[in-house]
Amino acid sequence: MTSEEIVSEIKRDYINRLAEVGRRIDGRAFNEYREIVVEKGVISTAEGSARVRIGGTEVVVGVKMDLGEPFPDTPNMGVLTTSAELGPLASPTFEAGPPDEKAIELARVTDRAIRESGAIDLQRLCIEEGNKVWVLFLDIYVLDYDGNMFDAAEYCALAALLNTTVPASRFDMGDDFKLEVERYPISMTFAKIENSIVVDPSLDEDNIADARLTVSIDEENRIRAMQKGLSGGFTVDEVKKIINTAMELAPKIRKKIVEA
Amino acid sequence: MTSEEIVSEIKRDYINRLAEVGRRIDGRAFNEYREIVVEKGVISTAEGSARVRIGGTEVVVGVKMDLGEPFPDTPNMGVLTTSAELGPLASPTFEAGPPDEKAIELARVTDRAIRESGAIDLQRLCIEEGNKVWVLFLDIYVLDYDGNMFDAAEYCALAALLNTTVPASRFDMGDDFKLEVERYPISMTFAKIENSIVVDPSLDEDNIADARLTVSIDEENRIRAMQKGLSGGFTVDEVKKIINTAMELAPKIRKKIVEA
Amino acid sequence: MTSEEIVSEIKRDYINRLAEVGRRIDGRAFNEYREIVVEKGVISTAEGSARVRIGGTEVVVGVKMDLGEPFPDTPNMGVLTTSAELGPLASPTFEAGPPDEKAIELARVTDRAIRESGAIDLQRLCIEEGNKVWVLFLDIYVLDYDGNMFDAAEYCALAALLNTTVPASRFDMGDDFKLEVERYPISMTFAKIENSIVVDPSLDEDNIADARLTVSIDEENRIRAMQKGLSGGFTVDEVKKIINTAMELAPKIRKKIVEA
Amino acid sequence: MGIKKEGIKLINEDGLRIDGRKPDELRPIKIEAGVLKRADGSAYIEWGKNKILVGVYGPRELHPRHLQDPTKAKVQCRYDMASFSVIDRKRPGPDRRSIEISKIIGEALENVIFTHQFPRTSIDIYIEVLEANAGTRCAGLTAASVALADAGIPMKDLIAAVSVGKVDGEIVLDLVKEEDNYGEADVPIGYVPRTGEVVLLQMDGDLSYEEFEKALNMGIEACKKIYEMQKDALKRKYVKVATEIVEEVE
Amino acid sequence: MGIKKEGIKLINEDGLRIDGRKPDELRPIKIEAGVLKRADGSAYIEWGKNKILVGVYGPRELHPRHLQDPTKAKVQCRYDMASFSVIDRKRPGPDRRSIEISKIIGEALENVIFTHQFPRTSIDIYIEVLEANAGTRCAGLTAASVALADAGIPMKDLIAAVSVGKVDGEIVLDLVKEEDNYGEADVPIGYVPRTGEVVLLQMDGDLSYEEFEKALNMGIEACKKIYEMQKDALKRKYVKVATEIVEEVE
Amino acid sequence: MGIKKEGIKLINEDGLRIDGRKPDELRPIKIEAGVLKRADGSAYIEWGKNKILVGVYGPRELHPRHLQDPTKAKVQCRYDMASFSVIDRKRPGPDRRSIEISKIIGEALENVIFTHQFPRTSIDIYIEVLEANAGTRCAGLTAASVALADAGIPMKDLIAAVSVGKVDGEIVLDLVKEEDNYGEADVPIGYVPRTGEVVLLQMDGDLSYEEFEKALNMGIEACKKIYEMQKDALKRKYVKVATEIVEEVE
Repeated sequence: MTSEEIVSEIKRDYINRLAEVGRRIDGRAFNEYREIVVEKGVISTAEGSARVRIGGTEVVVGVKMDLGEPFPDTPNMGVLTTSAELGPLASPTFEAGPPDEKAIELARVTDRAIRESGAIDLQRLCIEEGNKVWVLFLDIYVLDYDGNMFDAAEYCALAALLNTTVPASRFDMGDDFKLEVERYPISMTFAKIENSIVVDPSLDEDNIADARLTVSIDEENRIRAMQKGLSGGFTVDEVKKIINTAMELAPKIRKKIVEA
Repeated sequence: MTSEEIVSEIKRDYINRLAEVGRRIDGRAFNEYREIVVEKGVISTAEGSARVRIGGTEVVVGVKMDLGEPFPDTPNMGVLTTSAELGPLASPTFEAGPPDEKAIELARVTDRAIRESGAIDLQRLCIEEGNKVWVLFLDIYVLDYDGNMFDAAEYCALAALLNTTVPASRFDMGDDFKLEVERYPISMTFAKIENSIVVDPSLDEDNIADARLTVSIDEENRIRAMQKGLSGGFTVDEVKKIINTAMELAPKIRKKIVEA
Repeated sequence: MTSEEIVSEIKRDYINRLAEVGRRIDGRAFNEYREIVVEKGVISTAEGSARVRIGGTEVVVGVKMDLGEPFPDTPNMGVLTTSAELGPLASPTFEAGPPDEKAIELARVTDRAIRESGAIDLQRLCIEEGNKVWVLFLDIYVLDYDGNMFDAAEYCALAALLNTTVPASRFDMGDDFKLEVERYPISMTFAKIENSIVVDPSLDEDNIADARLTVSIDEENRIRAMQKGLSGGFTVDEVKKIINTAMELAPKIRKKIVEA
Repeated sequence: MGIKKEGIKLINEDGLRIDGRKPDELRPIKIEAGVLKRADGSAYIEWGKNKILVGVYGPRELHPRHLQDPTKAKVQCRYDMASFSVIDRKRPGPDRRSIEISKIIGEALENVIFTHQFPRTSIDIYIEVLEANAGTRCAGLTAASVALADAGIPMKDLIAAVSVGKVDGEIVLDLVKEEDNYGEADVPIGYVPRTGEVVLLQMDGDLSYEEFEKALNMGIEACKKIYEMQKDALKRKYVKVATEIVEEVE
Repeated sequence: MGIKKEGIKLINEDGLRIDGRKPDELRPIKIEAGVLKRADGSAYIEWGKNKILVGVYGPRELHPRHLQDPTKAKVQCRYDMASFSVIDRKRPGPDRRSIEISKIIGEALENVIFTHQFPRTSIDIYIEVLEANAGTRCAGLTAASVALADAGIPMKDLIAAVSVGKVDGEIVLDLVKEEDNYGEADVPIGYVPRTGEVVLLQMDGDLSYEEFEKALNMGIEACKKIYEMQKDALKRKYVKVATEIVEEVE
Repeated sequence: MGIKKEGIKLINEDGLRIDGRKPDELRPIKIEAGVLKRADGSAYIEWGKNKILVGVYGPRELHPRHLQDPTKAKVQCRYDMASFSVIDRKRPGPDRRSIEISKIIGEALENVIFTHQFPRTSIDIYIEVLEANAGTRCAGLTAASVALADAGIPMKDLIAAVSVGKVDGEIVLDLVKEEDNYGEADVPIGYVPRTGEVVLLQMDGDLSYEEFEKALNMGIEACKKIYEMQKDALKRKYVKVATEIVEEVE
């Protein structure tokens, strides 16, 4: 065993013993988020942007738009493209290079929360059916990884969209206009550590979690996306309890993001 | 020496001693193929498809077609594109990843047997000279590798082409029509192991072969393609003997593939 | 320490001791180039080509031209694209594969010397504003690396351009015509080894150099490009002295390249 | 979930779906174990029009060495779609979708494998989709479990998987392609019958809490049926092997 | 250097530049040290409209092992521009320009790091440009020096860097984007105040010897001012840390 | 083999080919050994309009170590065409054609190298085609043999190689580009004179048994001539080296 593994083993024991008595390593309640800080409009070269911090985790999202062609099977819809970069400055375990499976999962999970909730009405981004549409690039940069990057990325993506102005004049397509955001999906991530389930896992909790479940809830309390991760499993009751907790937590977080 | 190398060494000796007395490790004659099983039309999403087994080697080929532009130097010809994937499930020595030199050689040797024999009249795949042609993708997937994948791939490619319907209606180009196959090239692969030459090498034979020669013969007994592999050499007499044997074996194999 | 490192250490000491008494390992003066051999028109498939040797370093540059679209921000200018291949035959330390940071730096430094000096008037390579322009590929192949590839590449690029005929007739664009070269930038590379500075570093000098400075001077004695490399630093006086030396050396080298 | 097209009716007045199934009815499923010669374990599944082949290798030494885990085997999964498995040809090789699916299937399978028995090794699962018609990740996971068992790799149970969805406002089992394209939600579920745990769970679309609950229950009930088919496939394989041995001995 | 467009005047009759600065005036610069939680050292710089974040890791063991240098640490730098940092979206990942810049910044930083104290390790500097407006390589190098110091890596000095250029025939300090696009020369300079050495130097455009000399001097004078800002940033960081410690103790 | 264009006549009424050669006549061939300073061995060949440079390194330690063969040297060949070696510019770097050619040339060369004398090493052959006009794989293999000998690598013989083809219905030696494009068959042959073995053999097109036999014989006869040129090139090199040594001693 390396010293790192021993520390991890000790930490795991400690976190588990705390959990048995209903406590978390940083003193939070099981259903309590760390402080969430949202800042919009941080990048002036972007069509829309935001910076979100959840505890020590920091994400920046920039929206860029360009003209392009629609996909053949959706000729009357704009194109939404989501990417995620796990910057090597964000964690000693992130490596420079093309997006790996972790970055791809983050991009796709964030994309689904936005896309499947209908946050953006892609039909409004169609300019000329079958020929010309707006392409919206939603690029997520994780800059500091201190646990729970799924939620930070999703809040930041939503905030950046809320901040986006379609740069029509730059492309000789008339006046610029605000991008309309139709739905406000909020993702909430839960980690299962032995027999306890915590929301917004910190880095230590993320590192030792057995299972992870991310649930996205819209403003009508409907489920819009879910993603289970890691090798652990959830019982049916655990899944239901998680969804109920998510439905309780979503409104307050949504308010913070919308009003930032 | 690793235990694997020792086994290989012992096997080599054993195969060589058998060869001296005119026998092969699996009891076949030197010019005898393992059982060949051909099944056409196995994939309904493909324009044409086939599955071929030679002994334990299994290959699936699917044909897909699309509209595209011709190459500038052949403005009145369709485009044939052949690829091969050595699936990592097919052998413990195949690795996931982009095609390596073995896969590329397999694709190119199969492509030449089909192309150089004129099996497909590419001019018939021209729709509008210089502008619009059919692109035919011939994709070879090796699923189980038990020796002699060159022949399995070529038979499977030919069988898939024989099974192909050009999907004209899907592209608003009129009625679907059968792809015409003009020539029936049959590839036969020979392995030289010390001083004996065997056709259709099994996995053990492939592994210890000194040299390999693949010969493609068409239905008029003309040579259409050849490919020598591995570091061993052939004498001129050996090359001639191989071609003669190939010419003897081809008709029976061709019949099996055409009539499947 | 490996034996290689020990040799390198000994060589370094030797070169430094020589430098203290004003000498270089191959007997040259500090401001003396090795023999420069320039040959133009060596590749008949290229629009223009040259081979340059500086001592044992050998570079071939070929110019290829094609029709293409201009960049959106320079609609009335042709496109110049420079690449460099450090062939693995050129040095035991060069590896096969896509251009690494050394090859990219070589290509970009050569490109800047040519481009920033206005050696080619890219506006003359415009055929139809915003639509159709000549694309000029300047491809540098380093074939033998014996020190100072920056200068060899730049001389060879300039010589190849001086040898270039625009292949208009091949593209049905009228008669072929000579590419006009408007400026004759000459790059000169200096290496700092401990406290001495030498021009045209040999391989041994390149290997132990602390810092490198390449300066490009045009025929009106104006500075057109510079690139400092390696981790060592130059004092302001050293930089000035290098530029002065470069200005002295440039005319003779330019003559050799232009008249070859 | 795609865009609902006007006028497309996915459930008819008799409550039947476009392929004639009832809402909680599975497509026909055929599983065969031990179909490949070279792989340590293998399985072939036909699930509706899906055709999927799985080969398993391992436990085997993991290269390069610095990726080895000294405490357990590394479960590596590669889900791949053949270029001709879909109507619009797919470029060979992994895309973002297949990389994500490989990751979540691999994580699910790690749940049931006794990885700690094989430190420093890898267990490699290769899923090749030869023909696709919605539900390939669940079919692939189902077949992969059988292939792992066929390879003799110690497992605490098999995983059965199925997708549940919402179509024309109704919760239905095991979506076919048109339902996936024009439906309102899709919930792939991977379930371990012996522990009652959900080990694969994704969802996209639009579901109320009650709808989700119904979907989850419907999926788990179906997984129990699929589980029986998986065990049957393994039994048939062992009977076949045993018969062959007996025949050889005789 | 781009093509000078007719009619674009970059310096007005009062001798002021398009953003109102005098020829030898820097844009506003804000440097903050220790802004990231995970990195061993970090810095954030706002320089005009440039916004750049730098994280440093190391000295740490270098993998794979055969890349280790038994005599010193390997200084590895990665300069990256975020896709949204420029008006025309940049594809994520390295291009040829960023690979060259990474190389020359890394070489410059190696000058000031006591690499021989840490054989077989790597010191990794990650520069992320969040918003760009000319001069990012100099701003990045300036911030990277602060981040290295913040990481506690032994250095002989900080590097201060700035670009000097020629615009409308005049030598001016610290080009803004329009000046970079339509100016006549650009000279990025990295300077080590303690040794008086130039460790980063590039140039493109058209300069006489006298113009270059003036540019070099102007750049070095500016570097001395930037150096003070770098030291201030580090001081503020240590005061802040010290205050926190005191507060914790109380 | 390309498509025969109507009206193109590749052999005239006198039985001569478009470049004036007789059917069994080689193009002019010039081989020079020892042309590179850094490579352990090298050769340059001009064969008609083909211009090819070969550099050889090795035997040298093979990295990474797990690729080493404990019983013999690994022969690694890289055949590369310069971007400007053909009329339509080729993207730099390997394509599928050059990967296949690299493989078969490397396999052929392995035949003649005493690889078992150098376990755990690699012998690297780099073939750079500077100008191409049909027959580059044979010219490259011919030159590579000389470069290996120049490197002092123990070999049982040189390999001589040439292409034979069919043009306007006739078997002809050493195809030029137009013959390759519009001819009816192409048979590249690599031959080891001392053992009489064919170590490289490919064919595409349309040949009867008798035609193939004729082509093979014609190719082998030509290889014997090329073999003499190879030996000459090596002799010239050693005479030159010897002369230089003598001169140095004097």
